[in-house]
Amino acid sequence: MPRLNMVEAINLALREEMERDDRIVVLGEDVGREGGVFRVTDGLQARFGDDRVVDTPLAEAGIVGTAMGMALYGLRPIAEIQFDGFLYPCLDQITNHIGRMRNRSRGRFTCPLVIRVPYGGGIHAPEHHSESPEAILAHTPGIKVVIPSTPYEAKGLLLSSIRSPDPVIFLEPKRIYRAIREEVPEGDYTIPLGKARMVQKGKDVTVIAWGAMVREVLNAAEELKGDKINLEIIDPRTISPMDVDSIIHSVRKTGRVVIVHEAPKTCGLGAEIIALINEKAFLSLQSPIERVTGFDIPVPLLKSEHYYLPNPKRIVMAVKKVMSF
Amino acid sequence: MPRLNMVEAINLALREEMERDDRIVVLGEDVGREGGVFRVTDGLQARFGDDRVVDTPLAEAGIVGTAMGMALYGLRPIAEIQFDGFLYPCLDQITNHIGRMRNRSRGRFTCPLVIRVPYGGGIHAPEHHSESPEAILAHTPGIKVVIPSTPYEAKGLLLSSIRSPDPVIFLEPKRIYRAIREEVPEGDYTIPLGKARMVQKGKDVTVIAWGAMVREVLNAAEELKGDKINLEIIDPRTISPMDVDSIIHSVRKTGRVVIVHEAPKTCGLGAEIIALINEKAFLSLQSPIERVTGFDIPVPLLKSEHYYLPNPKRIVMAVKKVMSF
Amino acid sequence: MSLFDDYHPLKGKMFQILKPDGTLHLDMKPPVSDQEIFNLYQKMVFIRLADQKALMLQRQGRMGTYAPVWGQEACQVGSASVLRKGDWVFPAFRELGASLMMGVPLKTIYLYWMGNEEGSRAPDGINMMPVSIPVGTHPLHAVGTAWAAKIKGDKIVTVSYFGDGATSKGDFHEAMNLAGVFKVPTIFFCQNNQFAISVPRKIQTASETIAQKAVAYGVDGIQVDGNDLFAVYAATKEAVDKARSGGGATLIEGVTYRFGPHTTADDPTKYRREEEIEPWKALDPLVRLRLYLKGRGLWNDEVEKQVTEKAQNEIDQAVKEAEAVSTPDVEDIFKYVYAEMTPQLQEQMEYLKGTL
Amino acid sequence: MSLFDDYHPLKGKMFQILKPDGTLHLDMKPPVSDQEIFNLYQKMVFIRLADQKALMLQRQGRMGTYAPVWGQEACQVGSASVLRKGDWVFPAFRELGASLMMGVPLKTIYLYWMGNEEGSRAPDGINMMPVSIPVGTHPLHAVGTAWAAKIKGDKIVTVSYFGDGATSKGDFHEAMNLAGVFKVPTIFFCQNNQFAISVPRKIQTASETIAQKAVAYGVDGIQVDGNDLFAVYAATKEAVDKARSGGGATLIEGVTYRFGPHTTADDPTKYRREEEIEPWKALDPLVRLRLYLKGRGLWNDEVEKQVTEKAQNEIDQAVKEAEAVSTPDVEDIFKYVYAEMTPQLQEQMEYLKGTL
Ligand SMILES: Cc1ncc(C[n+]2csc(CCOP(=O)(O)OP(=O)(O)O)c2C)c(N)n1
Ligand SMILES: Cc1ncc(C[n+]2csc(CCOP(=O)(O)OP(=O)(O)O)c2C)c(N)n1
Ligand SMILES: [Mg+2]
Ligand SMILES: [Mg+2]
Repeated sequence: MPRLNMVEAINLALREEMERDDRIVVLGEDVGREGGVFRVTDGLQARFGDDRVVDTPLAEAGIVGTAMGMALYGLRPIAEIQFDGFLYPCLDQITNHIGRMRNRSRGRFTCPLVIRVPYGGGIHAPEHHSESPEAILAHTPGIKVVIPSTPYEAKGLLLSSIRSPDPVIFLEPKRIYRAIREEVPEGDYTIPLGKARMVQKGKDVTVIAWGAMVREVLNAAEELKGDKINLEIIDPRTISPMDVDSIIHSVRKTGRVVIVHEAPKTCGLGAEIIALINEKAFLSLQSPIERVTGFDIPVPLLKSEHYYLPNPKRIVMAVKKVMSF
Repeated sequence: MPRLNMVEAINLALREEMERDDRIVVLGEDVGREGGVFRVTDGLQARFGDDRVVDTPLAEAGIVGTAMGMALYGLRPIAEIQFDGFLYPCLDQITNHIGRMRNRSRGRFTCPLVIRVPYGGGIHAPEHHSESPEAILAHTPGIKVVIPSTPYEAKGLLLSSIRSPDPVIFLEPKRIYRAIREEVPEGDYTIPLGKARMVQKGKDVTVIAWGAMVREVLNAAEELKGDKINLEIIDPRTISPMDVDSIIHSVRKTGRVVIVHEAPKTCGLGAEIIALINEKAFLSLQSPIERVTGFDIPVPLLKSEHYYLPNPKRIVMAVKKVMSF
Repeated sequence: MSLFDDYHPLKGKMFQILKPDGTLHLDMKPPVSDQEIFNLYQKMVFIRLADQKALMLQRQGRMGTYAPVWGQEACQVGSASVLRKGDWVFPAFRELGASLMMGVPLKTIYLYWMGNEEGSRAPDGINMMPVSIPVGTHPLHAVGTAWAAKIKGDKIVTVSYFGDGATSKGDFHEAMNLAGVFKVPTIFFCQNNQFAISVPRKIQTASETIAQKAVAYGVDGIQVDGNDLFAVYAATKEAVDKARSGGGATLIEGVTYRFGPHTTADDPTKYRREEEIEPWKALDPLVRLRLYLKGRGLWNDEVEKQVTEKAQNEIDQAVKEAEAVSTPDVEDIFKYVYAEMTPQLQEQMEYLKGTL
Repeated sequence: MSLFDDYHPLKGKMFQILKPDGTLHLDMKPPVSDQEIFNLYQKMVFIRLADQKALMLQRQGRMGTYAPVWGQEACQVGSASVLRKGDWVFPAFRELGASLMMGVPLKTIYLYWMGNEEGSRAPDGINMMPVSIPVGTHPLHAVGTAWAAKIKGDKIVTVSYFGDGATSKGDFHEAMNLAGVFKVPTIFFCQNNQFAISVPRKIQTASETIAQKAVAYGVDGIQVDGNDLFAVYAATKEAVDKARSGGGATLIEGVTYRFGPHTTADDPTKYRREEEIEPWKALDPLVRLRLYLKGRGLWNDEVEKQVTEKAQNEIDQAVKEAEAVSTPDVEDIFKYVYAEMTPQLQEQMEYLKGTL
């Protein structure tokens, strides 16, 4: 089985699914000839032609709005927004149109589509290239939000997203695009949306993280072995709708929770997870839940980026804090 | 002292402050000749001329983006976005520019401005006219977010917002624009940003609500008197940055909390408040915190709107639930 | 030479066939037969009456906020009647006329304004999209749908309707530009009714015409008299034929006037005087067509009475049917958000039921 | 007749004064004196060398991603040199040249690309805004600032720089339209360098020129040879004078070419062949100016050597100074977000300090 990184795994998923389903159209800035600034769509235009792999003008609302129109007609558009920071111009189309069309037309008109967005920090990118807007999306009705954390996961989740009858925002943690290599099967396999992944079983503390933060948590877990602290690590994978049961199940067991995310702390997804645990496992909690997150500030430029991002050290500290409460 | 409703109170605040400060420019769709679709800016253009009270073309990003440019030059623009649902096209300018300028230029360039937005449901309005996007804004660094809940509050908070050196999004609960009348002094008074209001002292349950929901909570409190349940009602007023101390202080006393908001439940501001209480008053909690909120769906059209909105009945039920845990 | 060369927007000419006095311009003739003209006239009467009925229902508290089409009937009838089965229409919120032309039952249209989501569901087979309230945002969808058809090799066209105000929005620009680059078979139909709520056309843009905005995108643009059914029909027909045969998009500016308030929530006396409206009254699209038909011996008071009565009966029937529809069930607000209800929505629905 | 009538974008003429061979068009002359031309030439050399230095620093890991100006020096020098103290510039991210012309120290510019926010702070009194990464979004700010000045009665102008790609964004449209309606004293300077990363100009828009987009907004537009310093200068001067005297906005399209990669993260061989670049090399703005100066007896190898050496020394000094700046303190990422640090940020900062 080939060992692929996440870029290659997504590319493979796109390629295979485009072979299978000729309703798929890939569109976005530089996705064609260039193959995407991260090479995720490399070779697709050569293979499928420029009708199905389209370099668009520089217009994010336009890309997403026309993708919606295509989906209404029965195509399965996969739009790429080049970087997280350029998703904001699409929020109007996503919130006011894409997420509502099925509901407002009582199921008559639907727009299944995928919006792929490389997201998150850690690559020393310029401003506006390191954002984590997942909480905003999770607050938006009518769309699903998926975030893979490994190459294998990326392929299986993307295939499910493309086949989903609902619009899906697919956030790709660009920091680990090439950082992890693992076996990724050729051919068809899917990972269901709405189901969390048990990354690692453990008994002491439940740590919930997604995207590039899973790797940070795994590194922290490694360190914590020395202290004989066993982490149970859960990756929600689909953050909207969240797999609440898996989280609650784990919390009932451990009674202690740390949540890790890159987005600013206030009103981040961590807050919602805390609220859910409060509602459904209140009596199981043996200590306050800790959040290890970005800060309520713009992501700093590269010289200061390390201040911002959650790292194993901060995760270890949080775990020890919930252990010693 | 005149008894004013919220529309009149805001109009008065604008009028007085424009007399005092000639840097103020009001701009937006229909704010001039028409005086705003809710008449909030009524008479201002006649008084201050069309240089200072400007009817703009229909372009929300444009209104907010040019307002930022004006603020950079030293004016104090007050932009109106006609309805909550049309704030989404501005999120890019707000998030990527307005909220960052001070930070990224290390204080050299700043853009103090106010964006006024009538928000929330309950007036049987058309689609996209009943949104509550406050959580998204509270998740956005570099801006402040203010929501008044009475006419008196509206005037004092708006004056503070206009004088704030930071950009402020001022969300006006349109449902109670004309529903409450109270004494509002003429002349200058301000209510500080970042400080919650103790709406009502009580000992049994802390209820946190803002905007139009405060009135619903007061109605619930009335009903609950029959059950000898005393609510302590807190209105954060500034939801970003939140006055955490006031909330924690109350929770330490009551140990039981209900949060009420119109926005969809998942990733709403209620989640953040729960997370904060979890962090800072964990041991004081005697029951899980209840959220009475909108649902994770688009706000329904008028025939079904009542299903969506939190009401005194649902609040009473939540209070009784936390009391009987 | 095509119509779009003859009336290139920078030539400063507005395309008109039928003069306000009901006579034809020299060397010009109507684009359809007298019989067809009479049919279209009937539609316009129906639309005007259905519109007035909606205003009345709103005043009586039987309908929510409503945006009247009054005055813009020729724009909508002239353009939508050119379309074929399989074509798609993307309306703004003032398109009662276009909706009816597409075959959406009046009952359904009323239901929407009465606040029932069922009113946004056009019958199967009719590609009439729901109303788009966020101004200027939906032409992008029309571009996407037309583009998809082009990719699939289907010979359909799409039409988006929007106002003069909508042309100031960024999304309109992105839609026009994308349509230009990809030669998408879509018609941008701007009903320039002189106002965006209170904001007059001249504050909306410094561009002399809306039609000339097409120049920015390398697509054809044309300004037509939007109160002249024939001109609207002929221009749309040419644009649709061009689109269908691979010639790409067209921007049509129909110059018209909103006789009524912006919506039932609006008080136009705040921003326009009665005298401003007067000259436009003389340009009423129905009046003009009536004059023409009369000249052709096809119209008199008796005919009008019949047409009106027939329409009124149908309209009353639609009101009755719409009002007979019961309030949506609580499940309805949850069950269409996703293809399958999420556990979250299940839970929220159960909770809500327990509170009713 | 004004330049903007003579070269109305729909006339299909590009404004050029200095031909590629270094001679002047008949009946035309440079807009400034020989001495001034020589000064501007020196600036252009400095910019090119400072740009190359940045590319090198990035390759050596001493700088982050950088967007080179290489090839666009005439656009930036020709336009920015027209401005006065008090005017404001709103750059995109490729404006090393304009920044230097505005008086921002090279050290500051380098600091930004090295990843230090101090690099976004122009010295007091210099109205050079920070880089705007989100493409096409900042012309709105330039419009707002110019509009504010107009309201206050100040006779300043603003200039926004952006690329061909930026013209497809909705915000560009809203900016142009607002500038047109309110007759705002601003210059939209589009450096059409033929690419938006890999997307060639012809896929960006079906409009024949970028300049003609001005027609959509009732403002003047002009296409100039962006590699001709004189034409850029003259057109910008006329636009600035017009703006300053109340004549409103202008869209200038400078036709130029990006010789380098989009940024240091880009590999242009993926999307353009070396042969495509060749013809543009002959149009290099520095080469052309050198030919002109040589013809005027103001340039030879010796002069070039002096100019270059002087520049190199200054550049090396700037690098040294920029690299001597220490990493920002942890407080710095918190203390400028609001005028006064919020309790939340206080708490987060204390927490962070405890983890370092
Ligand atoms: C994006 C957006 N902004 C504001 C509004 C509020 N609003 C509704 S209609 C309207 C004016 C629309 O004018 P125009 O496009 O000319 O259409 P008309 O109403 O004249 O048919 C405004 C401002 C809206 N619905 N959407
Ligand atoms: C809104 C937005 N979308 C996408 C990007 C990524 N991006 C950076 S530069 C660029 C191309 C810009 O092209 P152009 O406007 O012609 O300027 P140039 O780079 O050629 O100077 C793109 C797509 C961005 N920075 N901002
Ligand atoms: Mg209009
Ligand atoms: Mg370019």
